[in-house]
Amino acid sequence: MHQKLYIYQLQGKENNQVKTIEEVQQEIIEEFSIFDNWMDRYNYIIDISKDLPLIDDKYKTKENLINGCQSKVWLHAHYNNGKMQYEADSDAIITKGIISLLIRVLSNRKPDEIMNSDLYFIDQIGLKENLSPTRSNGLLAMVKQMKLYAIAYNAREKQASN
Amino acid sequence: MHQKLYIYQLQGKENNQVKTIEEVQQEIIEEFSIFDNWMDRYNYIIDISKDLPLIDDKYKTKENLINGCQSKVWLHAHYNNGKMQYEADSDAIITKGIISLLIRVLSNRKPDEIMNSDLYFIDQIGLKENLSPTRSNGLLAMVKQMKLYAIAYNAREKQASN
Amino acid sequence: MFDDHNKIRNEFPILHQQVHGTPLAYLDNAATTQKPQCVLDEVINWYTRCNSNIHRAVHYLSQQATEKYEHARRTIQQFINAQHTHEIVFTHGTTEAINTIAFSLGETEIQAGDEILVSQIEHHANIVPWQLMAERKNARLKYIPLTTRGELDLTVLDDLLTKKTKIVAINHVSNALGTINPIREIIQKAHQQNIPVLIDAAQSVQHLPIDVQELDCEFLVFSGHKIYGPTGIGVMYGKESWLDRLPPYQSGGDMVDVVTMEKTTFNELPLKFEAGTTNYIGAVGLSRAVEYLNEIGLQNIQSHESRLYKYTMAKLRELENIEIYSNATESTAAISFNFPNAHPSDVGMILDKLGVAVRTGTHCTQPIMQYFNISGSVRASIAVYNNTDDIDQFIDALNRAGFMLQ
Amino acid sequence: MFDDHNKIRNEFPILHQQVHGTPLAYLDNAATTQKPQCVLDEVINWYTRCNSNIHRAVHYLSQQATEKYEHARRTIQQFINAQHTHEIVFTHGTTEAINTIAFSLGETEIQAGDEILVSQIEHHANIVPWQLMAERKNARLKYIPLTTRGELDLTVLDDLLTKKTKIVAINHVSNALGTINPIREIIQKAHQQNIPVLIDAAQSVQHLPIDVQELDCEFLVFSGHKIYGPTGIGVMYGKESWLDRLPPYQSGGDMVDVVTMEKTTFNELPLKFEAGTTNYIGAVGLSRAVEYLNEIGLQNIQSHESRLYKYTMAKLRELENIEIYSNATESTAAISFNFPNAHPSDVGMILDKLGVAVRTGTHCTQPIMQYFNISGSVRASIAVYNNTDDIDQFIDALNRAGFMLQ
Ligand SMILES: Cc1ncc(COP(=O)(O)O)c(C=O)c1O
Ligand SMILES: Cc1ncc(COP(=O)(O)O)c(C=O)c1O
Repeated sequence: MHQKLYIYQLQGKENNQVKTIEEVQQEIIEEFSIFDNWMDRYNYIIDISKDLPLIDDKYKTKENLINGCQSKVWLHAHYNNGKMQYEADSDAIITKGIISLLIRVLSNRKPDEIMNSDLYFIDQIGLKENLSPTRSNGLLAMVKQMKLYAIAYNAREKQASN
Repeated sequence: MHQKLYIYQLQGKENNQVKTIEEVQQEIIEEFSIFDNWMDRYNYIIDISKDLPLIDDKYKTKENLINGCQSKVWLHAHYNNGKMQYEADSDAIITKGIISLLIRVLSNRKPDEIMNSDLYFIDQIGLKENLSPTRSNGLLAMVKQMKLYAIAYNAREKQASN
Repeated sequence: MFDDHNKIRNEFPILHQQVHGTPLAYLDNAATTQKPQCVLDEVINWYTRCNSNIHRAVHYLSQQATEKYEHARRTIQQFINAQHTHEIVFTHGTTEAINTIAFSLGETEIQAGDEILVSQIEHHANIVPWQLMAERKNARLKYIPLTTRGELDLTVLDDLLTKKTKIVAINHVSNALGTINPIREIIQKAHQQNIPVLIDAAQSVQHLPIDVQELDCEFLVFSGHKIYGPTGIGVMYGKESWLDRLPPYQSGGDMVDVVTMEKTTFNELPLKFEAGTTNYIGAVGLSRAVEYLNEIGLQNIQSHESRLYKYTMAKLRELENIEIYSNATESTAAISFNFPNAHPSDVGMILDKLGVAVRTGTHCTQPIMQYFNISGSVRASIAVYNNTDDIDQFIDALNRAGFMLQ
Repeated sequence: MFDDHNKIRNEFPILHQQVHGTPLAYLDNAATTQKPQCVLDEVINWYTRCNSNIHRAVHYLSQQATEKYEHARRTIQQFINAQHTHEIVFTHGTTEAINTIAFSLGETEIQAGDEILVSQIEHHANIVPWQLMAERKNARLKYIPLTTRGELDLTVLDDLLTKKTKIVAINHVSNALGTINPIREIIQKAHQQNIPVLIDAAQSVQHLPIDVQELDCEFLVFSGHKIYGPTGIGVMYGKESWLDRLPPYQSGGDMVDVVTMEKTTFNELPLKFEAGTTNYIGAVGLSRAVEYLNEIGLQNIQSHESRLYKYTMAKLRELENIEIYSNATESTAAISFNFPNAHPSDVGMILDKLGVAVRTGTHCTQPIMQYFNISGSVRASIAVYNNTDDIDQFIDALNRAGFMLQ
């Protein structure tokens, strides 16, 4: 089952360029709807985290570190051809799996899409508590940071075009 | 009614020399048993406080002041013919009335009687809370001080007779 | 105003009892308020379903407890209209909040010779921490004096605010006299000289709507138990810039970032000021109390209490031979008085036996008593659940006490 | 041991619930304990019948509340066998108690160059307040180091205790590792040089009988919420001579004697250290919790917990690929471990979904984590209501987590 889903997910990823944030979120929700218990869901998240190399080691710098209380999260952002590219990693594997979902939704998009996005899929697939301000795993700070990068590049773009 | 009780009480006082602490306490309990409500009881206590001059003004010194949080209590003790004599006063009238009861029970007695006395009448006539360590009206401190004086004179007496 | 005031009264189970064989008239609300059933239910509900130490844990109970706690913080934020949630720090009460600010400010902002301005109408909690800090730092404590009406004498304020004044700390409503102090004017004058202002709102949040952004005060503090909430919880509001600037007070778990045996760095706001396990169930209870106030409406409370206050004052003024110290133009909730020839504790003891709970003594405001040259006073103070029956019982009892003690 | 352990378990309503569709196995007791029904009933009972601000009032409710509060103090006194009731100070928790002692001691007993001795096995609450005080007073913080078994290395104690050491502050039981520290030996060595000792008993009063006169420690502190009592209440025991000698910490109402605008004198013990409205309902709840412990018997608790602890340890040791940091000869209640290749928070998240509540992270003991060179650990900790079912569920869940994460 995991194998199948994994391919499905990679296909999803290839189509990312044309799909909207909305569509990718729906896609992930659908993927997760197959699981009827937590262990399967976590197994899947762990799988995702393992197979995707998320960040180049050279970007695992102190500047890119978002310090959560328990797990470390690194985020590296760059801007390319009008689109944001995100790479990230964590020393905790479930966090890393969730990161890979977030990147799948947000990476390779225009800044204003990202700025205005509402990441409801997290809630719908039952991972809401992971993005709660009270869960200090660095994920919420990471999403905030992703949006901040988008805002920054958006502002730069606007200035350039003025 | 007050008038009658008052006379009764004065008679009691005259007989004090022969009555034991035990007997005077019983006498007071009997007196109070006539009242079936608090206002009468307090009226009586207030009466007692008014009619008995408790302490000479010259003894209302700082040294004789027992500082309660709300009301002031002065206590003066002296030793005469083998017996303790107490005089006391308070700026709060109910406290003063209770003091007059305490003096009626304890004054003009041998130190060792006082040291070992158990003042249960306070409880029985419903004034227990006034002698609780949590009620800062100075009464508890006064009783302690009365006993301390008795202990002190008792020790002096023993030493002298050795 | 309330269509059905009994409905409110029925929310408070403790009021429906007899003491010494008479119905209870509880008029000691400035000392502490009673708790509505919904607050008690909420406390038990959280103990029974979700009790778990907050922050840092990944398990369900802790997650729920943490979210509830942070929700309580937001409830308080909205209640006093703070700009940021992290400007709300949970303390154990007003006293701890003022001690925190006095200490932290003292550590970094106060030099020898600096001045701290309080007033003569303060509760000891807003005097002694400043006194002790001033002593430690060789600073001076000054105060705005009282007038015979029980009001602050603002004519001297300009002289009292100097270049050396580093903070002004004033209560909003006096617990002893009920005076509503002119905090807007004081804040404005202090701000003209860039002096921060702390408002002790222990006696006002339960009676008057508060908006910290409109008031523009730097700090505002209050206690949960005086606003229908549990004991052991309170609030310290501080403007973000000030809370950021001040060093922590108590230290321990949760308020730290990195701890080594050699050196510690601190957590962000508000946790920097919340050392150790907070009274998280207390915070939940307090936020339920605030929600309850919101449900019945602070405007309604205000008009009910103001009517009752006037009723009480009018009845009291009819009594012969009474000395009332609460004569300020603006006042609420608490009234202090004496029978000139009777000790307040005698009055209190007789009232008690007649079912009336008032406070007697100095009300933790000895400087006010010293000003009026009295050893203490009788204080009656009202809350939302009091009614004219309570007041009538109180006045009857006073009549009897006055008669007995004259 | 208990004839009928289920009877105890049934006293704790919160345990009988499902989380994520599985029964709850609550093994986060070192963070906070659950409350027996009798404690909750007592709290509600007092709010519903007798809530009133304590001390200084003459009315019935306040009198009752005050007596109950002072009775609670006596219950605590007897529980730890203090010599005097006034040696028991109610605080809001262990953290506040340690902050109080660190501050007060700092003000009058610490000179520049003096030394404070703690250990590497302390909770942040017993490190940071000393660090900050040492910084303020130019004193030095030294520590007894750990060994790889998770024990204190007493071989260096003689060298660490110098003429400049002004206090030794040590926990009795480590919250992170469960190690029972050799406090008798430490107290004895410190006393040989007339150095006072503070015992942080936050993790021991609920597990082991404590007798402060027999221990002869100068101070001992603990938190109510970790001993089946309410949140927001704690205890600071101090020998009379030391409490008399130290200046007050927080100031405000109740702890003062005479207050003028110029100068304040302080109340007697224990009120000198209880500023403002205390959490008097919390104190009543805590004393009910202590009575509950007395009813079931601390000896019984100890033998039940010790059996369960050994059971857990044996089962854990059977797991492959587990690293256990709790290897002290004497230990109780808490066990810290990791799967070497898995992040503790991953383990905690999986356990959570399987109904098992453990804590993961640094447990407010970063120096211990630094010593073992780990970013955190998984900690399971037991209480009187846990049983072997809880442990079996925990071990099953660990097996699954280990498999998923390897
Ligand atoms: C050993 C130890 N000391 C101190 C504390 C701090 O206790 P509290 O947070 O209740 O103030 C704890 C609690 O985690 C502890 O385990
Ligand atoms: C105006 C004022 N400030 C401060 C306090 C102290 O509050 P707490 O005792 O709850 O800390 C009180 C309570 O009596 C008060 O009335």
